Amino acid sequence: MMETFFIVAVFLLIFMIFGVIRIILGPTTPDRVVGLDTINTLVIAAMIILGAAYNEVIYIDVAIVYALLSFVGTLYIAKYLEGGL
Amino acid sequence: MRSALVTAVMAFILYLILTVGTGDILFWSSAEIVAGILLSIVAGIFGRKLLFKNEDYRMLNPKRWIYFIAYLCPFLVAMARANIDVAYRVITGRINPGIVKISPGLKTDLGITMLANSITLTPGTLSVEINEKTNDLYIHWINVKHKEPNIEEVCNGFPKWIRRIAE
Amino acid sequence: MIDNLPFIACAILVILGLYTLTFKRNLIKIVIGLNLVESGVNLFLITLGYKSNAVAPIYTMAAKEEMVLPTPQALTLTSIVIGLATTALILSFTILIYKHYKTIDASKVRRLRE
Amino acid sequence: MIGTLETGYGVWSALYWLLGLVVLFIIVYFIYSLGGKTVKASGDKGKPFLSGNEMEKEKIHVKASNIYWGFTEALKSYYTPLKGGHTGNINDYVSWFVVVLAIVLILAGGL
Amino acid sequence: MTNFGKVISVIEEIIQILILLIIIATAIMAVSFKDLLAAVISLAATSLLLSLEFYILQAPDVAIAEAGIGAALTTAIFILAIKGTVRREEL
Amino acid sequence: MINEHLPALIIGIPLLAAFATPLISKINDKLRNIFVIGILGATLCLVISLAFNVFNNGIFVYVMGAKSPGLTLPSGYKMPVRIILEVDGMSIFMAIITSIVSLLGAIYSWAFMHKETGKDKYYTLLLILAAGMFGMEFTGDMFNFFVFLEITSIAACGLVGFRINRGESSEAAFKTMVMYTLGALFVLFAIGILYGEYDALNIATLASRIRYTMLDKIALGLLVTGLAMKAGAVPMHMWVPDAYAEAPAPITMILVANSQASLYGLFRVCFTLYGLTISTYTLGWIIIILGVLSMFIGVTMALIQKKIKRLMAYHAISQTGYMLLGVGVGLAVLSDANALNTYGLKAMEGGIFHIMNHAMYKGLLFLTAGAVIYATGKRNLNELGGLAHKMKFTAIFFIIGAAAIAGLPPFNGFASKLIIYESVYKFNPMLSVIAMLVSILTLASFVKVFQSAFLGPEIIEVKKEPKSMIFAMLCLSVIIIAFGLFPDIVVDKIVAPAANALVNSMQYIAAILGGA
Amino acid sequence: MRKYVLLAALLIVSGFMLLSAVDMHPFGSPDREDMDKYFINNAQEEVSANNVVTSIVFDYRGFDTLGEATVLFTAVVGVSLIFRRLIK
Amino acid sequence: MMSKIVRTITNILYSSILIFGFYIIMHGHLTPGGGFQGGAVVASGIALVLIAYGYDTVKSWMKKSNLSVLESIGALGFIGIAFLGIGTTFFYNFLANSGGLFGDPTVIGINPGNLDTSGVLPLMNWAVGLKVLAGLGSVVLLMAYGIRKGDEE
Amino acid sequence: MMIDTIIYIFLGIGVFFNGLGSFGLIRFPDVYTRLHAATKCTTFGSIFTSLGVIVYGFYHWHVDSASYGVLAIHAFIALLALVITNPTGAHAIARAAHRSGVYPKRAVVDKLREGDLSD
Repeated sequence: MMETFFIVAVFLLIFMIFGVIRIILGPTTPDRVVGLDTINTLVIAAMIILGAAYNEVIYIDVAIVYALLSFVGTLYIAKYLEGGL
Repeated sequence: MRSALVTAVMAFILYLILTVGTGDILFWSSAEIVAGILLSIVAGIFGRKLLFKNEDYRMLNPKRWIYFIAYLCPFLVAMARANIDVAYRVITGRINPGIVKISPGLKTDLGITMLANSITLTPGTLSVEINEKTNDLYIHWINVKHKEPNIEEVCNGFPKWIRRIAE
Repeated sequence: MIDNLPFIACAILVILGLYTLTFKRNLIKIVIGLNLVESGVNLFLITLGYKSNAVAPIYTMAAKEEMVLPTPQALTLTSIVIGLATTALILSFTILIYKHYKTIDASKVRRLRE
Repeated sequence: MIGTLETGYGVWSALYWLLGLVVLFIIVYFIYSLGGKTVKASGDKGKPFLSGNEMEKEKIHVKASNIYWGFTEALKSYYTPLKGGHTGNINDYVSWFVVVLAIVLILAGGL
Repeated sequence: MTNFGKVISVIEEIIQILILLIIIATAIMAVSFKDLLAAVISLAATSLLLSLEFYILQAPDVAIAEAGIGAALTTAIFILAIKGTVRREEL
Repeated sequence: MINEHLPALIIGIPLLAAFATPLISKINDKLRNIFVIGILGATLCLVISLAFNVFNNGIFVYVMGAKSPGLTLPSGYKMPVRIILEVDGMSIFMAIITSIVSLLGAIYSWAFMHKETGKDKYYTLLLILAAGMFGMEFTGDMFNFFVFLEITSIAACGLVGFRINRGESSEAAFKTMVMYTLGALFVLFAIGILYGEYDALNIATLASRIRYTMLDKIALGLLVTGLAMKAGAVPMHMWVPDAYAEAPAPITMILVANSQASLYGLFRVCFTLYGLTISTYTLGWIIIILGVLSMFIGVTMALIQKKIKRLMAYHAISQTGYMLLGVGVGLAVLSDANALNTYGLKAMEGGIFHIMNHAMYKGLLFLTAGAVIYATGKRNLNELGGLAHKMKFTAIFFIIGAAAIAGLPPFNGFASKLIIYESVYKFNPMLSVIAMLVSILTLASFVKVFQSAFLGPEIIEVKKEPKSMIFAMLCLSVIIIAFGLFPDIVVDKIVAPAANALVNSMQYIAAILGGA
Repeated sequence: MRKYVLLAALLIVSGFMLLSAVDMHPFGSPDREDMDKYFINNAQEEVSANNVVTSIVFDYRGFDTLGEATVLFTAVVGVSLIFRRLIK
Repeated sequence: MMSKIVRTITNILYSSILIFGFYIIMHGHLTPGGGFQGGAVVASGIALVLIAYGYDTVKSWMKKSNLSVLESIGALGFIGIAFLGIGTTFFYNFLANSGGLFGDPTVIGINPGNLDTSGVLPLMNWAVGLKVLAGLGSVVLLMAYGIRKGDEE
Repeated sequence: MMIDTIIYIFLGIGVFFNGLGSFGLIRFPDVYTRLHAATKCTTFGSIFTSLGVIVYGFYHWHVDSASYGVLAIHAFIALLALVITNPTGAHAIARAAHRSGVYPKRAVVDKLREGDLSD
């Protein structure tokens, strides 16, 4: 079971590279934010998976914090792009 | 005052879920419960201006929550269909995008938010903008069939469900 | 060689930060460079304390007995908060500089010289 | 003895020095008092003279940048690169730090 | 059993290498972008992955701190500063 | 009872007061000023009583959070695990300087900052700066040292940028902040290397374990460069004139003490941490070269300055060179017992004595410059003139300070410079000649300041200087004259123990590890 | 000219940094761990906390944490100093 | 002021973030987290409300001066607890294993842990948490204020 | 073993959709279509990977010890937070993109540009 979780995590990390490529290429800034958002989601998924892989309950708290707070950063960038603030 | 209390109760429930399995009073230890009550009162006082800003307590009705759980079933089915649809489009690259406008006719903030998020998560649609006064949604649709679509086409009958849940 | 890859990554982060500090003229870029140096140092500290096949030094529901070294984690915690404090202060100064000079180019922000 | 500082070569005592200074001052005052007391610095004698013209107050005062003008002029080849080094650019500040760091690392590493 | 543990450690090493590569890539991007907003986005990605690296190095305390401070607050402060100044690097 | 806790109280009370100051400011401004001055005065008393304790009983060790304040190593462990404050002669010497300077700075600020807004924050930062310097000087733990380094950095930069209506002020604060943070980060990197190798953070434990591998050399290089930068050694000095010139005058005085606290850190690293295991000849020469460069370039740059405080800031760099030179000579001959006894120790005494003298007269000079700026509102020397007509006291204090910094007898600068000249001459005559030349150039540049600012006809309007400012300057002048007249007492009672504490690093280690 | 000298210096510094990285103990197996062993073994007994990191942060090295809190306090005071009003 | 959807989600998330941050602070001695982390989480919640509702609305809800008072109180609490230990030493953990508040001894070994242990650690966690949440929250508020000031003048 | 198969299936679906989303991020032509891929597919995939963990936790709660139950509950809360925040973030980005002047490419119709939205 454990190695399955690890392999899934490796896959998620490989998918993160796509997000990074989008940040590099992204012609406009919103494209880059989309890339960041994707990486965020994948990191949260990876954290949950790795928490199960290590059999450590308390690690999942990190994923919760991340899920709640990565939103804040995205919102700030979005607000800047809107021209408000 | 009332909003603070309701917020505190909801915060307390969340706290209990977070600390499950710490003791033997059901699932919780006594210290945990005391701390939870104190903390949720504080959270209620500081969060009272947001969660029930309009003194709108209709979500406290348990019937609406049962509806909400029932709503999850068609929602998940639609979501799965959406993902298969998007998968198809990712692989073939066949898209026909555009931004259309719908008027779901929902009154409450929660209702329109729920609808917008549901739309974002389902068939090839993404809520881009909202008209603050009339609650009209502008939706980016990955496969535009009509330029003036009716609501059913875009949102799979979600508004009916949401009207029952949130209004 | 591959064993020490995390250490090498820390060194690369520090060097990248130094490069930014020396060659980039934008003040906010300079702050970004400082942040990179700080990230490198933090990663270095955490990497120092890692032991393979060990768990975090928390006894609550740990799965194994072996634990990684806890001191670097405490130090890094301190270091992260210090980094945030410096970043906040330095960015405030940048805003103020822009208000007075109408530019944040380091080669133009130099009324003080000689 | 209080006030005596041993420096390795010899000793230094500020009190003795002060005593000497006082004695010297008394001698100087004595010589000064021997002179005539009739000359007073009032009237036109006290004013700076420049071709008989009255001068503005600001002109009398020697500006700070004019003092040691000759010195800086003579050492121009020293001062020009030194002034050029102090650019006020933050990149240069960090660059000097990096250069010194490199030199010190080489020196300390080869220790 | 030993074989099993070996597989896991190899996979862990692969994870490490991937994360470190992405960290360095995003850091290089943060340095090289002319658009400061893009640089800040890259910096946010760097600190995000740094947090995951801390997580894998068995430091959940630090990972939470880095998540809360690095991802949310530092980005917010940088964005506020860019709003207070200018967005392009050359100006 | 209270005697046992002195080091912790000296750091803790200013911090407690700093946290309370924003609350007290809400009540009354005057009350807050009295509170701050009272706290700093109480700290001075505590420092003096601790000084008596240290000079009589030797090294004072205080363990944070242990079951008893004295030294308790965990049973079976020959190493400390908690944070230890370790106060020896050098630490207490620096603490005396810090407490005097910060008390006088607070007194001077009463009138000087009267018209400004944001005074509550100003006093808070001042107290934190003082507490941070005490922490740097007392701590016996590397990471703790880094934390206090950062505290002083941030507080100092906040104060440098105090005048937010001047763009130059923000610019100076930004530059200073970048340099400070960078230096501190490299110090942290070095601490990380040391920790990774020896799994200890206590200075004494590390010193007893260092084997001098390649990693140790790298750590040494990083530490020396980072701390020398913060002390303001040429060619990493460029932030110094910016920061010193733009900060309010009392803060500049405290910033001088802050730079000297980093200098203390540099000496602590060189002597205690690495002094046991290596021949320090090369290290000593590195520091000597830094010192000579600082002396010469500082003074020649000062000669051509037009702003009064910038000129004095360059002199501060130049005087830092003397300290580096004196102590560097001691470091270079540390392993050679014969040379150490004949002139090395004497050179170190000169350098260390110069630290104290420098803090006093440079503080006095900055305060007079502050008084000039307060009275006229002008910073440029070209616009000043004839101030001596109205500001008689300031003029007298300026003469005292200028004579002291130029090394004219019988002021204190002469005493320390004399020791440095004579002992350095035995080490290398060339260095001594350079030092004397620098002294002459210093006198020349202060003659320029005095002539252009104080002499000549009255050409600008001048305000009278308030009493609290005069009082602070008077205290410093009295100290300068007293030190100049009785240098032997100071050298024997305070300076010699400090120099001995630096040289005898075995003693420092034995206080923690017991015998070793 | 400036650029090349600077690049050379950066290269030297990076060389030493990489040297320190390579010279450091192998990743995942620290050389000595006596101080940390003490913390791991005794934290539960002495401080009675399950989280060893927290017991280090607040008990064994509490003074560092005080310093850190001071740093944050200082930064906040500094920021509020910068954005204060100049006229009362 | 962002769109209605974001604001509604902010309403829902804010109290969750608040109680979650409190949970992290409260369980600092048992699970990963503590004063700094929890404070940072709550401060992020304040930043979220700031971005969703705009500076003016937030300013009418909470005053900066209140936050600075809170910060001072947190810092004073922390150093006060440190001073309370001065009967033995500065920073002495005088409550641990004493049987009073938070004074239960913990079970040695791997166990879920009891909230009522570890002496002054929870109190210090709370002091630091208050300090950090007030400090970081006021940093964000102050910077939002600082970039606006240019527009008014 | 039945439960293991279910977990494998869940994880497989999750990885597939995550990969698809990331791939779509590269493949699609403009911001809005990329957002379709990024939010929908990755959220869906993450739901399934997390569901795998939740099923794993609940199963072992039944079999082994109570701590696995806590794992499942916390994973569920993380999942909930993810599901709430992700579409909102997507909406914010899309709105910001449209307001900052990035319009959909190859669009058949753009009611928002034509419309008279006064805000």
